[in-house]
Amino acid sequence: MARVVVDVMLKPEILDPQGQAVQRALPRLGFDGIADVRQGKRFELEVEGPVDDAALARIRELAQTFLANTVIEDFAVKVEEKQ
Amino acid sequence: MARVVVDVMLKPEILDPQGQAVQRALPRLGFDGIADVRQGKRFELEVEGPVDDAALARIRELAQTFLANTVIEDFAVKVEEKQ
Amino acid sequence: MTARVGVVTFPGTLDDRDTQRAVRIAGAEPVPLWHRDKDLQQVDAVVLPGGFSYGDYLRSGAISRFSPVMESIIAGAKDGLPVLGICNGFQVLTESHLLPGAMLRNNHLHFICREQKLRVENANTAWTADYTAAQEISIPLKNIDGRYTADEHTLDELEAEGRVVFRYVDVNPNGSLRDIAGITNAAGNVVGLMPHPEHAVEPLIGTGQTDGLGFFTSILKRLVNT
Amino acid sequence: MTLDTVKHAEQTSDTPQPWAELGLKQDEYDRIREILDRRPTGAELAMYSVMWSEHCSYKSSKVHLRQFGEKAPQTDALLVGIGENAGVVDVGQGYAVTFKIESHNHPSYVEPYQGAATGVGGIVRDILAMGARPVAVMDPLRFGAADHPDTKRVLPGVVAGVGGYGNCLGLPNIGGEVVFDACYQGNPLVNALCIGVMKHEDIHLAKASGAGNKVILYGARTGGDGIGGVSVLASETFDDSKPTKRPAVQVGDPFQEKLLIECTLEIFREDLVDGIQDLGGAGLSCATSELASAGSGGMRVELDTVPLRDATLSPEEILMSESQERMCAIVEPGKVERFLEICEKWDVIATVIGEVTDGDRLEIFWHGEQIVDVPPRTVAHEGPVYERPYARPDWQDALQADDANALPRPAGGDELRAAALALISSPNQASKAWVTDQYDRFVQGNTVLAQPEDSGMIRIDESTNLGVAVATDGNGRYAKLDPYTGAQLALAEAYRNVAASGATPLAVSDCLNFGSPEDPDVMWQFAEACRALADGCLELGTPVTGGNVSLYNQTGDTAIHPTPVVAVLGVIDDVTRRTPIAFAEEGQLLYLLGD
Ligand SMILES: Nc1ncnc2c1ncn2[C@@H]1O[C@H](COP(=O)(O)OP(=O)(O)O)[C@@H](O)[C@H]1O
Repeated sequence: MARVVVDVMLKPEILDPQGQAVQRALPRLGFDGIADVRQGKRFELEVEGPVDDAALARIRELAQTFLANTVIEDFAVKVEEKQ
Repeated sequence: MARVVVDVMLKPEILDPQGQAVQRALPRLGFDGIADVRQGKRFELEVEGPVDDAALARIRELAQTFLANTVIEDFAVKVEEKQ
Repeated sequence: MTARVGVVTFPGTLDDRDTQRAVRIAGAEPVPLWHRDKDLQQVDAVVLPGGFSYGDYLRSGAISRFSPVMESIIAGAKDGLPVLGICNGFQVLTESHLLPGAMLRNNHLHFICREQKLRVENANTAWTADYTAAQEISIPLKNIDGRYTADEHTLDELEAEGRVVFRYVDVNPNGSLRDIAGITNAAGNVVGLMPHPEHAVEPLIGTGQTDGLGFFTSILKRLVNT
Repeated sequence: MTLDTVKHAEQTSDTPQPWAELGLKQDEYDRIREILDRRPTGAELAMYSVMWSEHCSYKSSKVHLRQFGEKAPQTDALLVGIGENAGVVDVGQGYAVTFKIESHNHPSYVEPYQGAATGVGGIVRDILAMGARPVAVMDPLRFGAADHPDTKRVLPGVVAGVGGYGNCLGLPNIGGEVVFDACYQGNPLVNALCIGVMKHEDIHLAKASGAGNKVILYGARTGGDGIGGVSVLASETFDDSKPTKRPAVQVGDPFQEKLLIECTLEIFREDLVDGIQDLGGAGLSCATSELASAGSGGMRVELDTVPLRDATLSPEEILMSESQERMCAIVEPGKVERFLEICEKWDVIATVIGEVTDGDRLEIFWHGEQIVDVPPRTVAHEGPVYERPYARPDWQDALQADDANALPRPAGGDELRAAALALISSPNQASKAWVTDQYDRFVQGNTVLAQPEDSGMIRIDESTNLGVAVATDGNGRYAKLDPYTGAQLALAEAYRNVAASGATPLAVSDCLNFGSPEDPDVMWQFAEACRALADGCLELGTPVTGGNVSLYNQTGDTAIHPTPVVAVLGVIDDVTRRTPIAFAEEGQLLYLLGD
């Protein structure tokens, strides 16, 4: 079984209060030198059968219509190497 | 500026209701062949200065103590290549 | 004849019974609609009530939007069927692209439950005719994903066309852009808002006020008069 | 890996077993052997060990709790008393109300969000299992010092968990408490209460009767939740590889629970169940043994039919799993098809896992081989009972003598002003809005009173305006000073709060949060509090209908303050006559009652 990962992040122009909350907490935790934090979602899909171009096209379609809301979010699809 | 990504996923043995809800919706959307879906978080950190071993160690520490709840979550840290 | 108002139940819908009660109190007949049925049972209007359909998993409203009942509602709405989306129902409407924009996590990241003051900006929609323009009403608000967001162009267009139906007054409880609490489509038959009129239809209960009843009497009048 | 069957156990009587690791004492293990007349199988050992734990068997508290029955006041209002999932009270007009308070203290310290969330989920299923629609929740909470760093971790997580679960179920939160005290630093108290409403004829009980009736497990799949302890069984008895790492943390899925509620209520409406039990602390071990023990026959279960989330679970682990959002129903064969149809309608997985037999044993099979053969009562209802030693602590007199008169008094206006400001700005007096704003109090459209009122009130009939009011109160500092008086003060306060809202108090539920019962000081506090509540309830004419005991609340050797939390339920014929706390209009007169 192969794993395909879909990363979904808010578009850069959209306010991300979750990321900001993390960033604001960093100095308190003694971390500096981090200029920005954005928080998004990661989906791990276990795909039955071969992950060929057709399968990837379908997953991209799934991400586009379902996993991401493209009004506010961008996404990226990648096949994860087997360890 | 370099980008470091921290992926946080529920441990495999922990119930992931979100991932399950997504998976159960797939057949209705006409997608099959996906045996499992897990949903987690992705943090993108923009790091000032060099991402050397010391910086990565600090980010790992941050992930361990703050970004992930290690009672129920695992995490992975990786440096993202500049496009 | 009395108007038949459909009230949809998705898995995880919470306010369906309250909405049915509000429809009844306004004098119309509530008709329960089940998410798996495409048949809208010839209702004259539809309410998508609040709740956590599908647990709000993935994104609020994202999974419900693909249910069989939504196919019929989306088609009906395009033909002028009056549709009101409250809270989770509003989220379903934006996910379905019947209304523009999207709903994001509240800017303070918490669930918030409060009595919220609103200004009625558009009293000409199917669901707001019993209010007057600029009238202020107070009804409950309760959500965690209530921050209305759209790009500048869409926001300008909504304002220019008078499609902002409600704005938050005194407090913007979730960081919604331009204090927007509710909007309508170009035709004015589809309205969505985050606060809950169905929880403010009886004295003593909830806020103790009946400021929300106007939504349900508005639609009743509209339907009976046509 | 060989399966530890009953037959195998008979033949290998001398095989050492990890009973101590499972929390059993030598004499308890010996008793199990005596009951079975052989060594228990791994699965049996798993069942006995969880069911005989303090949490499930009430072995230290039972002797004191008995007073609630023995001293119970005469009342016609009580339809179902102590012993069932929750007590049921007649509130008139054919309605019955059930309510109960439970603790989820330890899990909430380990993982505040999930601990609190699953605490709410558990009490809601208890109420549902009685046949009632859950209509409201409350959450008495106690945390360490407000400014302690760990409180920053625990409090927001607990509040988000209570809200996240309750809001998603559509249950209005109509009250609770937030108390800060350093004694709860390593041991916060997360108590959750649920109220449910039904008609008299809808009351359901947890019992399995009628040979041939089916046992149906429905709800979430079974995973490895909360079975850290039993992993030793899987490893030491059968397999020498290391114990598999299992999550001790249970994760809640409120969406699944909402479906379970609606599905179960529809099943009740069509009268499809004979007996029903929620799966709580000890999972299937508890549900099967309690159903069989309370019923008239025996029960046979095919454990390998249980739908799993993790295919590697051993039978022992399946029996002990604390996976949330599951229920177990006893259904006549002719009604099974309709039962399964309703579950399918609500997207709820349902499986026939066994049936009621005309025997008197609980028998469990794994792929056709028998792994459990026990008299169910010995598991569920005839566990060990301890008369733990207790004595009034020798420090009690000194504590009581150290009263406020010894404290310095503010001298002059400035000090008085400072004292007043310190008092009203203390976290225990400050507004609780940060907490209560995160809870939906409007959902279901029947909330008459919620925060900031002294008691919550819910309308239960729209046409007659019949309603109920509930208040919870407790004060660990009073109870530490004098457990008897402190417990009665908690009872009296909750009683007054209900009465002040305009309702007539009818019944009591309590959550007794104490330290280790093995400490005679703590045991004395516990005994005193029980005696106080039983006496107080008799005096007030309101029976205790159920509750929960949470022991071992301590950090190292230091126990929390004894903290009996008392909930009082009252009825009001017409909610329009409720009395809110606010002044209604100018010119009203103020009276002080009592002395
Ligand atoms: N954890 C909580 N959950 C829900 N309601 C709460 C909680 N804590 C406090 N409240 C509510 O907030 C209000 C004020 O609480 P509190 O200041 O403790 O009042 P009081 O001292 O009169 O009991 C009450 O209505 C109480 O029920």
